[in-house]
Amino acid sequence: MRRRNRWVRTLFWGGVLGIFALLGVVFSGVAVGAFEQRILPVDQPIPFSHAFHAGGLGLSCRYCHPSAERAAYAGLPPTETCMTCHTFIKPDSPKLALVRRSWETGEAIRWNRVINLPDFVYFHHGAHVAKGVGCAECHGRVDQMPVVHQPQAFTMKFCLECHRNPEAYLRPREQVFNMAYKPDPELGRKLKKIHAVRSAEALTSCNTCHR
Amino acid sequence: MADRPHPDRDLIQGEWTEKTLVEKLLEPVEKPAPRPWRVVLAVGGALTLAWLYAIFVTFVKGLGTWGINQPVAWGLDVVHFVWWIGIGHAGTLISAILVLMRQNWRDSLNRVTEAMTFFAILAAATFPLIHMGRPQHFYWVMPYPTHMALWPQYKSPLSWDVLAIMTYITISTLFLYLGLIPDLALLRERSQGWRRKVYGWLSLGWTGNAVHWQRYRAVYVLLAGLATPVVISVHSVVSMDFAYGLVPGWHLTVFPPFFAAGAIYSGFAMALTLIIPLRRWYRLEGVVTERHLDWMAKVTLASGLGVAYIYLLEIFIAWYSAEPAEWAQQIWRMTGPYAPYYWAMMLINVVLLQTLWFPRFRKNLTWLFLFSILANVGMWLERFVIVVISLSKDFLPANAQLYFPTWVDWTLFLGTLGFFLFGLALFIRIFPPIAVAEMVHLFHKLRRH
Amino acid sequence: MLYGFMAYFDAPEKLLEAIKALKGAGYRHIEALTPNPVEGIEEVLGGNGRIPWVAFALGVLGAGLGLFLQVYTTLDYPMNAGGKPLLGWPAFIPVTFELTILTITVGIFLYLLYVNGLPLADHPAVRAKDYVRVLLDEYGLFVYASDPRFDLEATRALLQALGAEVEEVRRA
Amino acid sequence: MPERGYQESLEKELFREEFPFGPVSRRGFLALGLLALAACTPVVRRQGVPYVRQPEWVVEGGRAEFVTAVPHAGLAEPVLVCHYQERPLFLAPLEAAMSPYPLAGLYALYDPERKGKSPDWEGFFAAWRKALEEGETLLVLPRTTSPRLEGLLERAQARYPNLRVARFEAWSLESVYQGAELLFGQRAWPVYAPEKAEAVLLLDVDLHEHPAGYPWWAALSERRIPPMNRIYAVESGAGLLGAMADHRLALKPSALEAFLLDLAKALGVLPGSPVSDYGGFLSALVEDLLRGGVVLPGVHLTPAAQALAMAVNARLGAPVAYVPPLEKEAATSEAFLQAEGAERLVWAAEGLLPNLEGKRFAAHLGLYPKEAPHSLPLAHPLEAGGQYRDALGRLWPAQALVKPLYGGRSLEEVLAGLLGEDLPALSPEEKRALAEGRPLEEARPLALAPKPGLEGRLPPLRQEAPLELTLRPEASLYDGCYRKNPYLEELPRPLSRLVWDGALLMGEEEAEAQGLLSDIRARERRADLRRPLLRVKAGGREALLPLWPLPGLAKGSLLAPLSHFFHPEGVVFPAEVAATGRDYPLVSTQYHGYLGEVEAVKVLSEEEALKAEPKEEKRISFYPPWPQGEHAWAMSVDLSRCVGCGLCTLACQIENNIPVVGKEEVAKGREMHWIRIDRYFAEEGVLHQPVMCQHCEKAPCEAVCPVAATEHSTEGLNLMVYNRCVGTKYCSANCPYKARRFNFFPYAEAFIGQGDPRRAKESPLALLMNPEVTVRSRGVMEKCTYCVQRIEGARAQAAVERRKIRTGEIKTACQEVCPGKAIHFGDLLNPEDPIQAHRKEGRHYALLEEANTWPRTTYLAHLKNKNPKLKEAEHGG
Repeated sequence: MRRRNRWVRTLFWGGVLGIFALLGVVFSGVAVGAFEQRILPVDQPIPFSHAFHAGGLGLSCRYCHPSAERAAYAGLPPTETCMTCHTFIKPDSPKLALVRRSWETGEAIRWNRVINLPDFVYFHHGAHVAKGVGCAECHGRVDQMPVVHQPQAFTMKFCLECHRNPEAYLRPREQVFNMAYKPDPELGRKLKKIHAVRSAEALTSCNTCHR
Repeated sequence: MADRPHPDRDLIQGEWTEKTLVEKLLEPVEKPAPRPWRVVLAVGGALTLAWLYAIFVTFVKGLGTWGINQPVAWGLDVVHFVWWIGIGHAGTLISAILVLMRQNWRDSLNRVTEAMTFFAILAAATFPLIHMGRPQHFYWVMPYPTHMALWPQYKSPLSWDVLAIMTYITISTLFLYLGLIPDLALLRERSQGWRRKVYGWLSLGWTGNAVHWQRYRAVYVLLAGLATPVVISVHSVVSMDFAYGLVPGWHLTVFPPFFAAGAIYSGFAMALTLIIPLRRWYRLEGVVTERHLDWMAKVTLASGLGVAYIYLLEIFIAWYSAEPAEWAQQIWRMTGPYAPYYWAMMLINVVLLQTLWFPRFRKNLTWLFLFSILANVGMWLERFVIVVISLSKDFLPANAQLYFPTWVDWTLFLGTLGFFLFGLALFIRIFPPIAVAEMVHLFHKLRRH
Repeated sequence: MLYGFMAYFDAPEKLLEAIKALKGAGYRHIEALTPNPVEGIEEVLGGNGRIPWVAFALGVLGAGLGLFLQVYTTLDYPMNAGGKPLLGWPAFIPVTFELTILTITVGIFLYLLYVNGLPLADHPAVRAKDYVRVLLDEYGLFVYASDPRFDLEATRALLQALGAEVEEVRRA
Repeated sequence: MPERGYQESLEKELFREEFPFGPVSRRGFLALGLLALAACTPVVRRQGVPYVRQPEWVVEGGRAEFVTAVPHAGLAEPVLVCHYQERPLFLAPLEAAMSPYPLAGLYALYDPERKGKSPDWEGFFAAWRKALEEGETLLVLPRTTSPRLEGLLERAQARYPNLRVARFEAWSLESVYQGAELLFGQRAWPVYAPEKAEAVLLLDVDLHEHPAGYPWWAALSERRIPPMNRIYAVESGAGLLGAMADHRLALKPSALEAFLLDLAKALGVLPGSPVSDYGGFLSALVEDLLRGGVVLPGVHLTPAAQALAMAVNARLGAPVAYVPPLEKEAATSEAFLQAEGAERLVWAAEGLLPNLEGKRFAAHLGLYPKEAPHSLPLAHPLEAGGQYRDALGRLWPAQALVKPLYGGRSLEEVLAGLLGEDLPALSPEEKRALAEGRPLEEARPLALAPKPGLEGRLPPLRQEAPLELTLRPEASLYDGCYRKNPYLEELPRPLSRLVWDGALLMGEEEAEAQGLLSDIRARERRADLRRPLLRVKAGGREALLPLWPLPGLAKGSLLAPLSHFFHPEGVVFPAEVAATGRDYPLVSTQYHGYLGEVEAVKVLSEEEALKAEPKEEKRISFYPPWPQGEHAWAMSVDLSRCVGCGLCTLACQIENNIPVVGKEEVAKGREMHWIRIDRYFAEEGVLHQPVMCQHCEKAPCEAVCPVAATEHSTEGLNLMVYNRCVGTKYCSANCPYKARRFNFFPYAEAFIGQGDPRRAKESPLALLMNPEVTVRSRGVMEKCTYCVQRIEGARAQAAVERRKIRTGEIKTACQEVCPGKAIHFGDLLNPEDPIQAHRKEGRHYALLEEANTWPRTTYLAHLKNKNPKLKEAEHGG
């Protein structure tokens, strides 16, 4: 009789506590972003290595993504851009077959996008570059990625971290494309004035990213 | 006190012993159900299925399947939400407030009315959910940490609603359950096999320990004390959905008491609608006496008068405030295309209500039953007047647009009605519709003297 | 094996008398089982379990929770909604109130079960053949066999002397 | 231009939908719910498709603007085309004003319905040449104003003597040319400068009925604010221009021409004296006209009336110049009869197709394929170059801005094809003109003098009849050639606010006389949409048309839309009307047209406006003000300059991806237009008021949203965050202006997928969607955003260029296209911004000020410049 009573009570109270515990786990999980998806390396039709081109050769991001400084979209390089070098360098490497074919047939190369913001989010590369936000802040050390992946989930929270206190993430404009640069908050506070970065209220108001 | 008979002696009429009384009270659960019960269950079940279908259609096709439009963005959905919430109130009031007032006549009514409350709130709670444009995101109104770093907006009456209704559901469910526990123990002891097991689990192994009884009583009274303000607060919050708004016909400070009164009114009416036939079908005249019904009729009258008063007050304020939009709204109600609704409401809730002053009508069960139904129609009309008619014509003449409900709107309503009856029918088949323990207790009180 | 005696009284007064008597006689393991609350039972058996104070504590907790929730969420992402002040406290009243009640309700219900040691799967008294009577109209007193003063004859005599109808409860 | 099919560009992330999954399908719904519950950000795999060789003209980011001329009824509308990654997305007038048609035409550009079976041009040419050898072949063209095309025609006729050419236009300008011939002995086209006139007489003419209508309003509106001109209108119809008049006289078509005769006599142009003084109207009018006035006659008046009007203008020394006819040969409606008669026909004109039964050779060239032995696609104006004259006689070049999506060709290319030539590319002059945004050649005014003795030469004026019917182009569908355009179909018609249908318009008095009014009013009251269907007989033809009674129409004057009742022998007839006993549902966006107590539209006289003191808007609040951002965006709408044409509604719709919802939904009151134009019948005449979100500083909608989906920005924008909205609709219920719109169904997807939401992603119409604006999906609220995408775009541009946003740099879509410049968007914190002046004007007011919502969009009162000598009542305006 005792055993049965104990068993029933354990079951009951265990259940009650279990429910609360579960809620706790789920919520804290959400809070720390346990359920958010980071994007693993995406394989591309052409085995292009950012690590080699950006890291090794030290090509600037702007060489292939020219409109990053001026437009909303950073832009993808036309086949032309690849061929400027690869007509001479490794002109007949099998890995580049697709590039050459595209160049001859005029049929576009279809890259797989690594980063897809939801359609209701608007991001302007030009504006961020102009305000001194480095590529690495969002894209990570692309110069060390043989195959590009997305270092962190682009959740609203992630964007807000920076929009709520930009100081900690600003860098001099000439350092924007420097992958290794580590922003320092002291300088950041000055840069916020120099680059005329708007107040946190303005930066966190909905229309900054949603239209 | 043995010399003088107990004043409430006639609350239990006829010759009873505990045995026969208990037998009687447990009949609905233990004896085979009467035919009306089967009919109600069948009809209720059928309507419930129709309801589910209507919800399915709404989710799959979209809110466009309803009659709502610009400017009438809230239609029958909100009407029914308010209507059901209102009905819920009577249960809590009868069980809670009357406990506090130590009214003996509640004992034979509280169980069934509490059950009524329970199902009414469930029915009501579905409307806010399905009336959302994107119900798949309903949980965004809950405060929880998210990757959007966003929270609900606590200046909106809707976000108050969410918590008010949650609290209301919780407290009335617990209250109902708490009251059931001793009866469940009794049923446990009186039944065999799997039934015994189920009732055993539900009764949480209640033994009737005298000390437990003390704490039980304390908590019961405490919950009663809490439930009372909740009832008022819930409908006040609901009323603020409108009073908070700018719409002519909504923007009134008198709304909270207005809605509370209306809720009690419709609640008691619905209780009468349920109890009068139940009493007949289960031959409960002995324990649910004329006197009980008379009490309820009086409460209905009292709360109804409150409502009627505010109807007239509304008109007065509209005129007195000299606010053209408000006045135009009153005129629109009285003479516009929806005028019949308005005047029907006035007829029932103001004119016919007065019949309850007279014992001749009040004690006439046929009329009382009829009126209880009319009263609920009247309250439905009131909500229609407030929600739809106000929205259909506001400040700018160019905004005016009429609203016509579709079959989905109506099915959703009939569906909830069906679900309500279905639930109640099942409830009284599984649990005693009259609180046995309390009745026996009352019986002792009355007979001991 | 014997669990103890189940004594049935037909009136609460008798039950109280009996309890007093047994207590006087130094019995410890006794349990009163009644169909409804009996006035004056605390005096003899004691313990309403500080219900009001627990409820109050829960209430304070709930109110705090409610206020914190709203103030925190408002300040965490401050937004201008209709030009109303950020911490417009009157708007916070309903939620605070509801959360207070909600916390008390849920808390006190669980607390009730806890102090009453519920849920129970089984109980010696329930094994009594006529147990159901104490759920209806009679007032039962269960004397455990485990009680040091328990004695088959003496106890039964005592109970009967107190006007009870006594039943032996043993494992079937 | 590099070849690029639409599917490919679709795969670039141009199609922005609310859900990354695409429109929520039946099954998708549950999946979504679950995913959402799992609280994870869903990821969709998209592809990035770069160019192979990036053309040098492709601007980084893909934004560009080009000048071109888009023809409407053969006449040029010079426009500025906003181009995004090779997709024309928006049009703005290059000069003062343009008509809605080119803008709405963007739909046709992408419309998959244009796609017939793949065109076999060579086969067609061969067949045509064969037909030409066999015998006389008629080529029916629309109005052609291009010298180059005429050149091609001459060569073609030289090569193929059997080629006969006719020009068809249902709404012809012929009688104008004839009028000129009567008066001056030479065909000519009058070019008016109404801005120069002190008094203007509108003779039965409306914005869309005269080629220069919209520019006219641009000119007239300059003078609708002090110092004001005075507009008189004498109308057989009920037009928007007429509604703006200070004094209006409603007459039947015949009576109207009689009035003109009286006017001529009163001015001494003709001998004799007026028959009547029209209750003082005539003498007052004459007096004002003599102060320097002009008469603007409608193009459908008889040649005699045209001649009289020109004579009157000559007498007044009105600001009119005469240029050679816009078209070498006037396009007429009679051409339709020739076409019906012809044995071999190539029909390249707009409008309905003549009967092709029993023709030896029949071909149809058109934007949309039709049932014909040969049906070949014409190119959309944006797909092909060309030359067009505008209504002022100037010649504009046009350039192709996108490769033909469906293999269409321009008329010039077709003729060149017939001749086996190929067209020259853009000439250097054309290139320069396009780059500088100016015409290729200016108009060449003719020196003309009226020949005396007009009274002798004057043919008879229009004959009186009990019921006189005028067939007029519909404001939206014109002569019917825009019937396939949902934007225009759903654009509320002037005054009646009807959508999706043409109706027989009849004065209330006349409807009363026909014994139909009371019944209609009763139905209006209970929102019954059915209206009596009438059989209208005119000139031996008949049509079934539903009746819509309209205040302000003369008794005995009927109006029918050309798009629904075409008659090859003209546009004005004595008519009979017979009831059919049948009904037809007519849908209007506004049934309640009377203001009553509410003072939504304020009307002042010129003096009052000048006297009025700028009054401070009453603003009551217990709360401390919120911190102000670096801008304070605001809008002002000058009701005195708003003609109610609805161009703002249309522009807003195209800029902001606002779907068309269809007749049934509008009938339920669910139209999605962010700007609605409220129309009120008041004793001052018809009043128009564009109402969009007022961006209230104390917005009732914001406070009530439980999920913070609508909030206020520091710069005073009332933000609507679609992706946070759960659709409680509380905001809309609480909006005193009812400026919010709700997606009851997946409207956008249905619109793009032409009825089937699931087809949306494949439909080329997706390319019409502005990538800067979220396409809203089912169940979310939306409303005017002050074109926030343009604000943010300008802000980003400014950041990139390291500068502040310039004054007037940001123009909202509605502002850009408004012909009357009635809408102005600006920054209240910027002292240079013109909006400051508006705020200080005496006629400045906030709509529903009593609601204490502190709107950022405010209005300037409507002005009337009544002639003190005239009492409105005497002639019933």
